[in-house]
Amino acid sequence: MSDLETYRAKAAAWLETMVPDFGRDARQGLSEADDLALGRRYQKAKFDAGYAGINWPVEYGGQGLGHLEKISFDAEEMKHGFPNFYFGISLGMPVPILMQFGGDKAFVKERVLKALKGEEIWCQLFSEPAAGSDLAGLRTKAEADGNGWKINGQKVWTSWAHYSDYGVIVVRTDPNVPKHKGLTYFWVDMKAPGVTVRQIKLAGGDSHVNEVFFDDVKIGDDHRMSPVGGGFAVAIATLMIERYVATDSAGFGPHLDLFVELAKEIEINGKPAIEDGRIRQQIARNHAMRAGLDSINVRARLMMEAGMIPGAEGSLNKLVAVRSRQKLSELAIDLRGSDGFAFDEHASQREDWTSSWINAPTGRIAGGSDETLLNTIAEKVLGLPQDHRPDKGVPFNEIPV
Amino acid sequence: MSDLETYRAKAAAWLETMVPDFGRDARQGLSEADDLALGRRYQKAKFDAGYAGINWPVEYGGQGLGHLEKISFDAEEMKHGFPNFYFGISLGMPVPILMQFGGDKAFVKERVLKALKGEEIWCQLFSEPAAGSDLAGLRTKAEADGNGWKINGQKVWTSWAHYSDYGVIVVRTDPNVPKHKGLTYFWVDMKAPGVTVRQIKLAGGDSHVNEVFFDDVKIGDDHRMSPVGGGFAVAIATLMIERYVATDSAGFGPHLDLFVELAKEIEINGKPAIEDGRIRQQIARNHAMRAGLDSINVRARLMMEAGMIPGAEGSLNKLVAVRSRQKLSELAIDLRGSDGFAFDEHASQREDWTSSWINAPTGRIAGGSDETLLNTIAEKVLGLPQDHRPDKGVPFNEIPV
Amino acid sequence: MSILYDEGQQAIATESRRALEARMRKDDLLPLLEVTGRFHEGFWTMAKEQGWTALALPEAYGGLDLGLIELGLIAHQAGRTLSGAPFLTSSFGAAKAIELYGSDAQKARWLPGLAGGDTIGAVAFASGADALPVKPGITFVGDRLDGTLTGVSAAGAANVAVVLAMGADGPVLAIADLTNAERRIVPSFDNSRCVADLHFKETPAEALTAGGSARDAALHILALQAVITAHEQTGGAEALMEIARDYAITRRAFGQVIGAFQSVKHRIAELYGLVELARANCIHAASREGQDDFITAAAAARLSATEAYDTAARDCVQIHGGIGVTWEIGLHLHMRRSRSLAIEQGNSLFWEDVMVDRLAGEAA
Amino acid sequence: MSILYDEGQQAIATESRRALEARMRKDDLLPLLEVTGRFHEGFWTMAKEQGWTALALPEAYGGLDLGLIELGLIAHQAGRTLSGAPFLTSSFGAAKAIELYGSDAQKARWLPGLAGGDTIGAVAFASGADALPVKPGITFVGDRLDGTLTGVSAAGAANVAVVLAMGADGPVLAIADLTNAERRIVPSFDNSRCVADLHFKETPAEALTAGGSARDAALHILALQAVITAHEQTGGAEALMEIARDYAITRRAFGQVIGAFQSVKHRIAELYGLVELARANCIHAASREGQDDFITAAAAARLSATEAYDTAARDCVQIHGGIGVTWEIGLHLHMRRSRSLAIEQGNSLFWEDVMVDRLAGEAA
Repeated sequence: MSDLETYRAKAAAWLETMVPDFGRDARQGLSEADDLALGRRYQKAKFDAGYAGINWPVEYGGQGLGHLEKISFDAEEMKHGFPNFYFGISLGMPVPILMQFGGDKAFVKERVLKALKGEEIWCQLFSEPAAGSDLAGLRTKAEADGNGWKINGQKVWTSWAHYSDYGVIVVRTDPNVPKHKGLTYFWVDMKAPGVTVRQIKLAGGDSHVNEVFFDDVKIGDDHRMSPVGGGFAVAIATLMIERYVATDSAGFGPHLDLFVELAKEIEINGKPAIEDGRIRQQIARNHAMRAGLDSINVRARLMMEAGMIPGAEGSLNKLVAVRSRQKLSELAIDLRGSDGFAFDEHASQREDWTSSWINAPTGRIAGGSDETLLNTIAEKVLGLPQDHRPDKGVPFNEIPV
Repeated sequence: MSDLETYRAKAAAWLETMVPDFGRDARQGLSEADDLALGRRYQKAKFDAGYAGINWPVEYGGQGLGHLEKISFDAEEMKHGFPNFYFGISLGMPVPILMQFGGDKAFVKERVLKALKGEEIWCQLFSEPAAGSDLAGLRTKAEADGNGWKINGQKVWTSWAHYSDYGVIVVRTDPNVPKHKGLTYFWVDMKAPGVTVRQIKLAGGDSHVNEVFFDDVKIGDDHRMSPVGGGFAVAIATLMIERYVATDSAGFGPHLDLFVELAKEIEINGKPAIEDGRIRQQIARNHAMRAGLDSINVRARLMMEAGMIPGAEGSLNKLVAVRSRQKLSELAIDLRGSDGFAFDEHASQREDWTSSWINAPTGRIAGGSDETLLNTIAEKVLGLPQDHRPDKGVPFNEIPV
Repeated sequence: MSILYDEGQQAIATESRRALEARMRKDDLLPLLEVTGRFHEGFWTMAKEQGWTALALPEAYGGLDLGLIELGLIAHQAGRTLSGAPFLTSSFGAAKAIELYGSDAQKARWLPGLAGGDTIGAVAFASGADALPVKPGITFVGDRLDGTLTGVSAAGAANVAVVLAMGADGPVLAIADLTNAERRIVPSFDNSRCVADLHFKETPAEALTAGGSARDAALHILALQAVITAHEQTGGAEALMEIARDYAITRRAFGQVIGAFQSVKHRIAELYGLVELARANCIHAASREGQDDFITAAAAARLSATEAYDTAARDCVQIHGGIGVTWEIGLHLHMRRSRSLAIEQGNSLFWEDVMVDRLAGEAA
Repeated sequence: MSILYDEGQQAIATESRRALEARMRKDDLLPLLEVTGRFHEGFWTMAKEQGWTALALPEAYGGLDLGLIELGLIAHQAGRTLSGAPFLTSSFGAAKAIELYGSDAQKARWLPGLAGGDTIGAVAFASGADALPVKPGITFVGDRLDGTLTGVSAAGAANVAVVLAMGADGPVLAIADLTNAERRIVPSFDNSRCVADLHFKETPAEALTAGGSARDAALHILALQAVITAHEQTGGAEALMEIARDYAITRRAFGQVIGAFQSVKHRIAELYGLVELARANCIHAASREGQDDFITAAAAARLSATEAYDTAARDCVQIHGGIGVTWEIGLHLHMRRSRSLAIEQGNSLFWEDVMVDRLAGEAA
């Protein structure tokens, strides 16, 4: 057994011991507040056992191990349905960025430690009503105010803001220069006066994203995490982490085996649907697609193990997998026919086709829309030209709205 | 029976009498030269019987009837595989445009009459190597030369130029104004000194399109069919005819019945392919698509009969039908399996799936590419904005190449 | 032969559109998603007042003697505004079954109420994926129904149901007063469709037609309903296409309206194509009632309309980006409706099979 | 487990690419479309000289003892440059059948020639749409073959064929010297594939394996060939994607390069996705030879590679506009090849069925 295999086996064994207290069954029927509380206890247990911050520096409370240990642990952890998603964004992007770009080291250390223990949660305040794919078009502004800054404006699609203690934020500090050049990156206290969080209900019924309003929110200049006017680069660094975190050939929907099972149970024209060419075709095509993504992911891991940089094909995962999952989920509903109306809004989108279907559009938009991903591949990988952008080089306050 | 039905029945009966001399079987094995000669005799027979220029003015040798009589005749004529395609472009676009925009009426009358009798053929010289979808980007130029003009440059994709006596042509007469504004429309004698025609062989093996080179070709100003600088409008008028001529829900490929027959003959896993869900799905989807197009076409005819203007949905025909035909033809080849390699380059694309497949790309490009058609629908029908066009308003000779 | 709408038909379209656009509000429809057993009462009141319930039924029983074409026009408009209840189609289907196959006594008993809209009908043929089972899972013996039918649209509110049951000598098309059946509401992603399971236990019922013809009769009723549903789907797809277009010409990104990006622009143009193909097939199918090719025409309408609505729902949300997946903007009302209509009256797989059996010259 | 290519393998890829790009010319390939019974001799000479013919065969018989991974790398490059003959795959398939199922005498007779490339092999299992008939249409009785196999790639030039025939006690995998068979060239849209019908009339042949295992053996050979063909298809798709990209960044319309239009730009990005999925499945499949999931992995490679090449052929031509359909530019060489490779070694329908039978845990 390689070191990595040993590590993985040990982690798997530890995770098994967590199942009775924190697993899928233990969470059944909990209110969100109770589930969050359970989640905080689970995160603390991970920290105590040395499974929080696996690949983070020891000086910040991490374990100082590699990316491979981290993804091995994640793969094992994923099996049990633990209440860990409250910390996914927090530990995924803002806190690592804080470690890299935060100024006051003592303060940063304290925050990182509390985040790793599940005591504090961070959110990421990027998108705005008028700036989704076009991040640099954002309007929330910070004006110089004494030795610090005063923030006014509105953010949107902020996951878990309603539970967050802190957030990282990109704002416009200079409207007189082209849009990318007038942005600055800060952290903010989400409990500060003038910060208002309002939950947004999504199409499928849940509400983990928010609008966040800033009304004369005052922060010191020590909150600044980029040069003035240099915030866009830090924002992109944040998003780059996001793109490489998410790989799942099921597109965060159900495993294909569940579709095969469904097709075996259901009859079309008196025969199991699994014998119908149309169903077989979809199973085969989806399997081939997922097998391709799996192979890409495995190769990427092997390359990282060998100290190489994986190819750009890793960026296909979300684009290809979520789009396919949407249509396959529709077919599953079709297949169930008159039994297909039934809906449980608490069902998991990884286990239930209807939940998978209703949440698929969010997956095709969040974290880079299909169109943004296609543009990225076309421009960054293939060298095709950027789209026409009339706002390029134009001072932000001269762009027509 | 309505007048129209009577007309159609009579036409059908006359066409039947032409089958022995000019029908599919009579053409079998003829060289192209012999087939063209046969075609000229067939066109003359049509003229003598009053079936040439059905909806053209009587003063030009036409019959003065309506569009409905014309399409009724065409629908009947299509069944027999007559050698009429040599005259399709000639009588479809250039000659009607000549009637409308030609100057010297006596000359025009003589030309129209000879074209209707199949004695003369006209071609349409629009596309250029650097100007396909972007017609107004053309470079062939006409410079003032005494009382007339001197043409230099190159056209391409000119159908039947190698058999043509005359052609209509759009050329640049002023490179100092934005591209749409510097064009003028002329007719030219294809036998004039300096005109060189070179056949282009297409992917499927045939060569009915040409490159045409103009080398100091001199024409009089009486050849001019538009104001100087006003040629683009006449060119568009020519293309508008083209868009509305072509409706065929089979996308100019084989009838769906031929696919159903194939699926009944061929076995997959020991059962007729017609019982396989994948094949059934394609048949059903293609039938639904074609039935929709047929219904659109029938309604358009009914509206014209009732004196109304048909809706924009008629513009879907070529886009939807040819694209679908391409994939269905591929499936037919797949279905034939190891018998699918066989290829007869003289087979008709309306009767043979392999011929249909190999010629489908031409259908998706000629007469408006898929992308051009989508843009037209988006802009003209739905009011979506034009694409970014950096050359808009820029003098032609300042556009970077 | 496809038809051109005459002046009366055009007036029906215009008038119903005006009435529905004035009454139907997203904010009234959203709350209906979060309760079961409720529908939009305002919609149904309007359907009764405007005579839509009577439209395609015989004059002798309180109807207006119009047909599929006119009811289709209403359904198209109802689809645009997301209607608020499934009864336009379900009551029509039940009434047509009684009109075409019932006795005079049965007609006299049920049709006036259905034409007036005070009686609500449901049609319950499907068993899961099978829209029209060869061997129905419920029995009809001694004028009593026994067994369960799952996921019946409208059943949560209906007074009467037309069912396909297994009798002593084969399938029977039967009718039952639902006061004598137990119904259990199915919590659904589109609750105003009033989906319920129907449990029959010695429930009194009457035969409409039996033997070999019962299944043909059921298919005919299903096809009639499919044509109406296809109109509703086409209306929904058309509305989504217009919403996407309107958003694309106002929403700006990267300094221009997003409709200038071909990924958005061409997608909307493709939706236009799907909507027009569906519309053309709907018009054609509605004009073919009573002709040999009616079932095939209905299948074509159904297939193209389902594709149009599903695709429009996917693409319209995608074009909107983040805002498209919020509860409040309500695009998910269409997204949900596109799926509930896709499985009512049989899914696409079913209609593909029905069509190909006919095209290939085989029995259904 | 997918693999990373080691240095030796990377050298094979680099070297074969260099050699092929130096030798293979569109202008040499175009004329081959217009004659029958010819292939690109230069390609085959190179294959022999470079040892590609010997690559995946046992050292004991003149081979290099490498495997699917290495031969796949060559096939990928051959696909990029449109190869010029089908024998890389067909001779390999025939040789593997002999190596895996033949006697020592059979190996000694045939393998050295196949490894050297002077003997050309063909594999002939299909009967029309059926890539692997349960009841083969030709018979093997008394060591004699009788019957006809239509549309066999490579058969126009092959010396030896491996066939699936019906013996007295079920299917037999047999081998025949083709000097004793009649072959009739099939005029094809891709003539350098040397497609021919094989007519056997009391043609002497020898069994390799018989009984229930013969069909499994044939499927295994087909899967081995499918993995090689999938590499070739992926190479072709990759080349088309690059050609489309290169054209899109140079060709101008409306004052800008056409790659700035999203309809072009996104289409090429989608091709990138199809190519990378196909490549990933090819690499994976090549590494699974001898494992339980080999057939499924081969099917995945085959399905994604066929989709990639077909789509790339359609889209690359479309992006080129008029110039794309000319004979001279030669994109139709890829278009034709995409279809001939799609039907060699069984069409997509066949591989879908093979895959789903396995995923669903049923017999093939």
